Amino acid sequence: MTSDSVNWEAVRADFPILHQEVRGNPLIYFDSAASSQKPRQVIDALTRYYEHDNANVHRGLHELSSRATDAFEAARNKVAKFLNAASADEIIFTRGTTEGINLVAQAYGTRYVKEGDAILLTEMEHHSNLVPWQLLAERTGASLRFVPVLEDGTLDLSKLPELLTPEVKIFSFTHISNSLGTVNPVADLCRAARAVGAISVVDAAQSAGHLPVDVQALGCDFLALSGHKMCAPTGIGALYGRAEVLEKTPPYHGGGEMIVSVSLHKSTYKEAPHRFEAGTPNIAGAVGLGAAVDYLESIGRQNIAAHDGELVRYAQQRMEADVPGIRIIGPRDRSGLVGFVMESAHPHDLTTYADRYGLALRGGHHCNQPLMKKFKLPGTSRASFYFYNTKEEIDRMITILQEAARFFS
Amino acid sequence: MTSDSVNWEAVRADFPILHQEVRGNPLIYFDSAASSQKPRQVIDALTRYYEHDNANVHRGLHELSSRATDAFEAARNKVAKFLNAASADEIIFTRGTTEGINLVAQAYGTRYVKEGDAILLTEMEHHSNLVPWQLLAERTGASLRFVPVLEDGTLDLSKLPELLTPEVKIFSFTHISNSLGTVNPVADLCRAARAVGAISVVDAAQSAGHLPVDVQALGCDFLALSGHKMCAPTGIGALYGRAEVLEKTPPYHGGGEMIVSVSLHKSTYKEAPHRFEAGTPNIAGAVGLGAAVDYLESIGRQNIAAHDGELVRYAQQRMEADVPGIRIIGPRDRSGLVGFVMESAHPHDLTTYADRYGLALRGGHHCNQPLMKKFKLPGTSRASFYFYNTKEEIDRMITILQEAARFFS
Amino acid sequence: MIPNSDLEELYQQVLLDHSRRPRNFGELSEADATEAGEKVVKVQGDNPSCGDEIVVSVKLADTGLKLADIKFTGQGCAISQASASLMTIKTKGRSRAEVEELIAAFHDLITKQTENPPDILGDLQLLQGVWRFPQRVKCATLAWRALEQALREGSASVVTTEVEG
Amino acid sequence: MIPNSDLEELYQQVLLDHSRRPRNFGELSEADATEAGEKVVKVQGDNPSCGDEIVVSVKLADTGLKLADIKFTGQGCAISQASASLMTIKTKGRSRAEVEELIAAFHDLITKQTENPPDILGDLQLLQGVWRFPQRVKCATLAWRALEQALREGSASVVTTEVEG
Ligand SMILES: Cc1ncc(COP(=O)(O)O)c(C=O)c1O
Ligand SMILES: Cc1ncc(COP(=O)(O)O)c(C=O)c1O
Repeated sequence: MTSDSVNWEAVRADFPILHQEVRGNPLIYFDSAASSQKPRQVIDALTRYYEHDNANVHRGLHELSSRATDAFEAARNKVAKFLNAASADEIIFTRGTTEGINLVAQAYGTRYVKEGDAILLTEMEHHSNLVPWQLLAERTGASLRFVPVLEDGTLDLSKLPELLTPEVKIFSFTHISNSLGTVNPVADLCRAARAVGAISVVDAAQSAGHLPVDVQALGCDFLALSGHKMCAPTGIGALYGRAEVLEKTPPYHGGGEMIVSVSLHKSTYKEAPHRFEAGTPNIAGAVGLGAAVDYLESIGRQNIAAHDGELVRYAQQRMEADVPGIRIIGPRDRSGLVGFVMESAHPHDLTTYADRYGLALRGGHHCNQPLMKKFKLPGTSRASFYFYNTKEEIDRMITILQEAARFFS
Repeated sequence: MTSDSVNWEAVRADFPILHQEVRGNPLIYFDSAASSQKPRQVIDALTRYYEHDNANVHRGLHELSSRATDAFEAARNKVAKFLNAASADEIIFTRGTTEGINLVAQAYGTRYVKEGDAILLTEMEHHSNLVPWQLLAERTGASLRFVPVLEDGTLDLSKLPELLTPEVKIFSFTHISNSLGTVNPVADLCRAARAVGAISVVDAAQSAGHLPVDVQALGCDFLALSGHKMCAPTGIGALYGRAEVLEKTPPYHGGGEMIVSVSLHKSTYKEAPHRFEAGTPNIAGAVGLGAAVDYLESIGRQNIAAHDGELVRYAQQRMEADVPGIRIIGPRDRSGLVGFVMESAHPHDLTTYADRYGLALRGGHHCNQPLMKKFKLPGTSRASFYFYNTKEEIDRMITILQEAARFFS
Repeated sequence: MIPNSDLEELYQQVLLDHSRRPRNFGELSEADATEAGEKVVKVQGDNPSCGDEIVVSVKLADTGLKLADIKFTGQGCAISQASASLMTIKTKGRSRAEVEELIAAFHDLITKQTENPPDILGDLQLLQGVWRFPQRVKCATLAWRALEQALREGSASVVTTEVEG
Repeated sequence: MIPNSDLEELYQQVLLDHSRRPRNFGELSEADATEAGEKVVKVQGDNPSCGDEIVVSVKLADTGLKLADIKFTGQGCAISQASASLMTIKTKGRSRAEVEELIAAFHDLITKQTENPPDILGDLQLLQGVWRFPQRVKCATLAWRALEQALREGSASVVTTEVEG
């Protein structure tokens, strides 16, 4: 696949933040896996909403409230189509991936996981897909199991049969590893979960904005994503839940908007998704997420994936060929990020060094402490790319890494 | 108190949304108790953040990440000062009041409330300060008690001694009723709670943006507010928790940012507030809340309260004098909102009618179903004011209400 | 103030009259099903966003093929009350097939602009003005959704279920 | 690329040398407290945002008034390792009061621009460049916070506590 049909320069021009200098050097933002930048189209959608349509949703009968409600529910529809959900009622707005996973653990997990049951995860999970399950295991007396990660950064699927047994009630795993770049075989894992009667939960934080994600094709029961990693505002995300599973999931938070009727001692709750959206939601955030989805669709996720792929292959090849003492961590076949260690420099020192030249890298454990321990690494440096990045930026990164290798050795 | 020192016309000019026509009539936005409008200063803060400083917080060592972290923590400081908290560590960012109360119910409540204990509420609580406690009571086997509301819309404090007994572990109540406008004697109620060893939780959704709120003077243990009701963006709020109480409160959500160290089976958690902020927070939302706080402080909350008060008294007087068949619900001494019923028209019909003339009222149960039942009302109509509203708008409302009374009778 | 023609179309005097003095107001009970093949079904409809509540009771005859009697109780806005009142008048005594046709025609009437509404609607055309007020469609359909549910449940005897408007 | 003077001030060769070959690297154990009035205290310091870990062991003598011995182990960036190494050199054998003075002077040194650093700092001035890198202050203070905690706990015998950097 090539991404030649897109005018990438024009796309890059949509991002005001990228056109600045940091300490006298042009900003090179290679930290999109932590949070992506926002195109003018998304920022404008927020401004437009606040300047014309802002009001509370659902409960109002006046014009602004209708407009706000329509915009909010239109955003839900956009997200549903973006993920190919069977219905917009399967989309719950959340703060982000972390809240989505906690919602599943609290609402679904507390009801359906019992002592003696098991929750299956993998060794490459982000803390956000690990700690909520530790808390659930503590509360319920269930145990945690982990699919091991092989030396090359992929999952050891040979262990799946002995781990994914009928005691497993929930199998939760990441689509793309945020430190290794590994792309997991989600559809296979969901199928395996279903075969033993477990539900599957997919952490799509790193994938939703980077490649086509089709929840029906993947066959997952839940899928959580963060808006801020896919060009949308901070504070908004979505949780997809298959209708059949959502139907039997008890409420999460209590409050306004999620009830049918309330008396002092008892309430009845609405259907999904409203049952899971107590209180005033992040209305403008949802509108911004809708605008981000439109924007990503206008470029095409196939094109984005192809462009990310070109960048990461180029970076990998140049780093290995031209920077002494670098070791790349993770599989050769990876999503648009590359984690590495430099022999002479600790990741933090390297990040500090790069920053002085305007290059934004991330260094540390990337919320993957257990994985770092397993690989006996104090952390890694990570360069993560998105469609607004360029090969010229990678060339400049290579120069900076070369100088750093000299500086620290 | 007078609010003459403020140029209210200039203040009103800060709100772009107010200067529009709805169906050929000038918009009159009297629904600020549901959600307030946003001044240009707050909208600009969002744009500036996304165009210059956006990145993920806390984990990054590069320039944008530092700027984002600084802006985020500066916002926390502003909120702390706004509420006169003893320390910024007592401020937890949430999505809003509903999430704040659910956080207390889940994290604190689940640990400290047991079978046989009681949770004390009042009959005037918003569903957001009722349903979370119903869910907690269900989970723990605790019981719910309610301070009754008198005919005049105030709390029946004579019943407090028999209700607030040592079985009560949590006393949660609203500062200002969103349908009656009642302002409760928060400091007295907090003192009474402490006297029996209960913690106090204040729902400040309707008060935080309207009058000075000093958590130390009030003596509360928790206080929850919503940004969107006080000129800030949607999707952001704050929960104040007294240091001593937060310290012993277990985590809420699990995920990134809230841990000290993680291994596959066990994690240790950070101190407050970070222990309660798992995952990427609503960074821009917090920055916007900081800008809103600055904005409100620049006007002065004393001035805002005085201005709200003038408007509500004027509205009340004109409604009673000039509109036939109107009954006002709630105490004479009220915050800046007025709930009422019109003999000839159901609240929804009245709201629909008003909307055709550009007047945004709210009609319905206002998430206060039990209270409406108690008052044998099918709901009320509500006009809620904020500092950007004017007496001229109230005059126009009176004309519309007069015409409506004629139309429906 | 300039009169607003949308409002005048929505709130016609006849409609306001139905809302003030609703017809067929009341409940049926199991005792009303006296003949073989008759059943009484009750359904409660709630509109959680505004608090409107309605209970529709129907007596089905001919093992569900005929709507022999219908009553409603409840409270709510003029639109929901008038809609329920008119619904009982127009559906009482009709065959199930006719009722289903009415339901569909009524739904079209209040959700889109209709040049020539089908004759079967009769007085229900009083509610035509609703289509310009999308937020009020839920009010107009509340009783109808309860009726639909009642038809679906025609097989059980006296049941009380809730639908959400 | 143009050399960056801030970086060069931060990462002086001597400092990088300390980070690569830290002095006083190791742990003390209870057995090292042989005399009356001696205690060994160990404190683990973590920097959760970056994963740096350090364990500082001190032997206090004279019922806590003197820091008789000090060692550290751990892993982390050049700044945290060099800071810990230099800290052990400068504090070993000093009185508690002197150590406290050092702690305060060091903290000032790395958090604000200092024209004439106090003489007591000696080689610790190698870390002066940190003040231009506010995000790295936590790295430079990690070992020091563990030391402070150790002094506070001088009253217990061998304790291991954690501080968060
Ligand atoms: C794989 C993965 N899962 C979960 C998260 C958490 O996402 P958020 O912080 O937006 O809730 C992240 C991002 O940090 C991630 O990379
Ligand atoms: C008194 C009161 N409490 C709680 C809430 C809930 O606030 P939010 O919807 O912002 O979470 C509201 C607002 O609707 C309110 O008026």
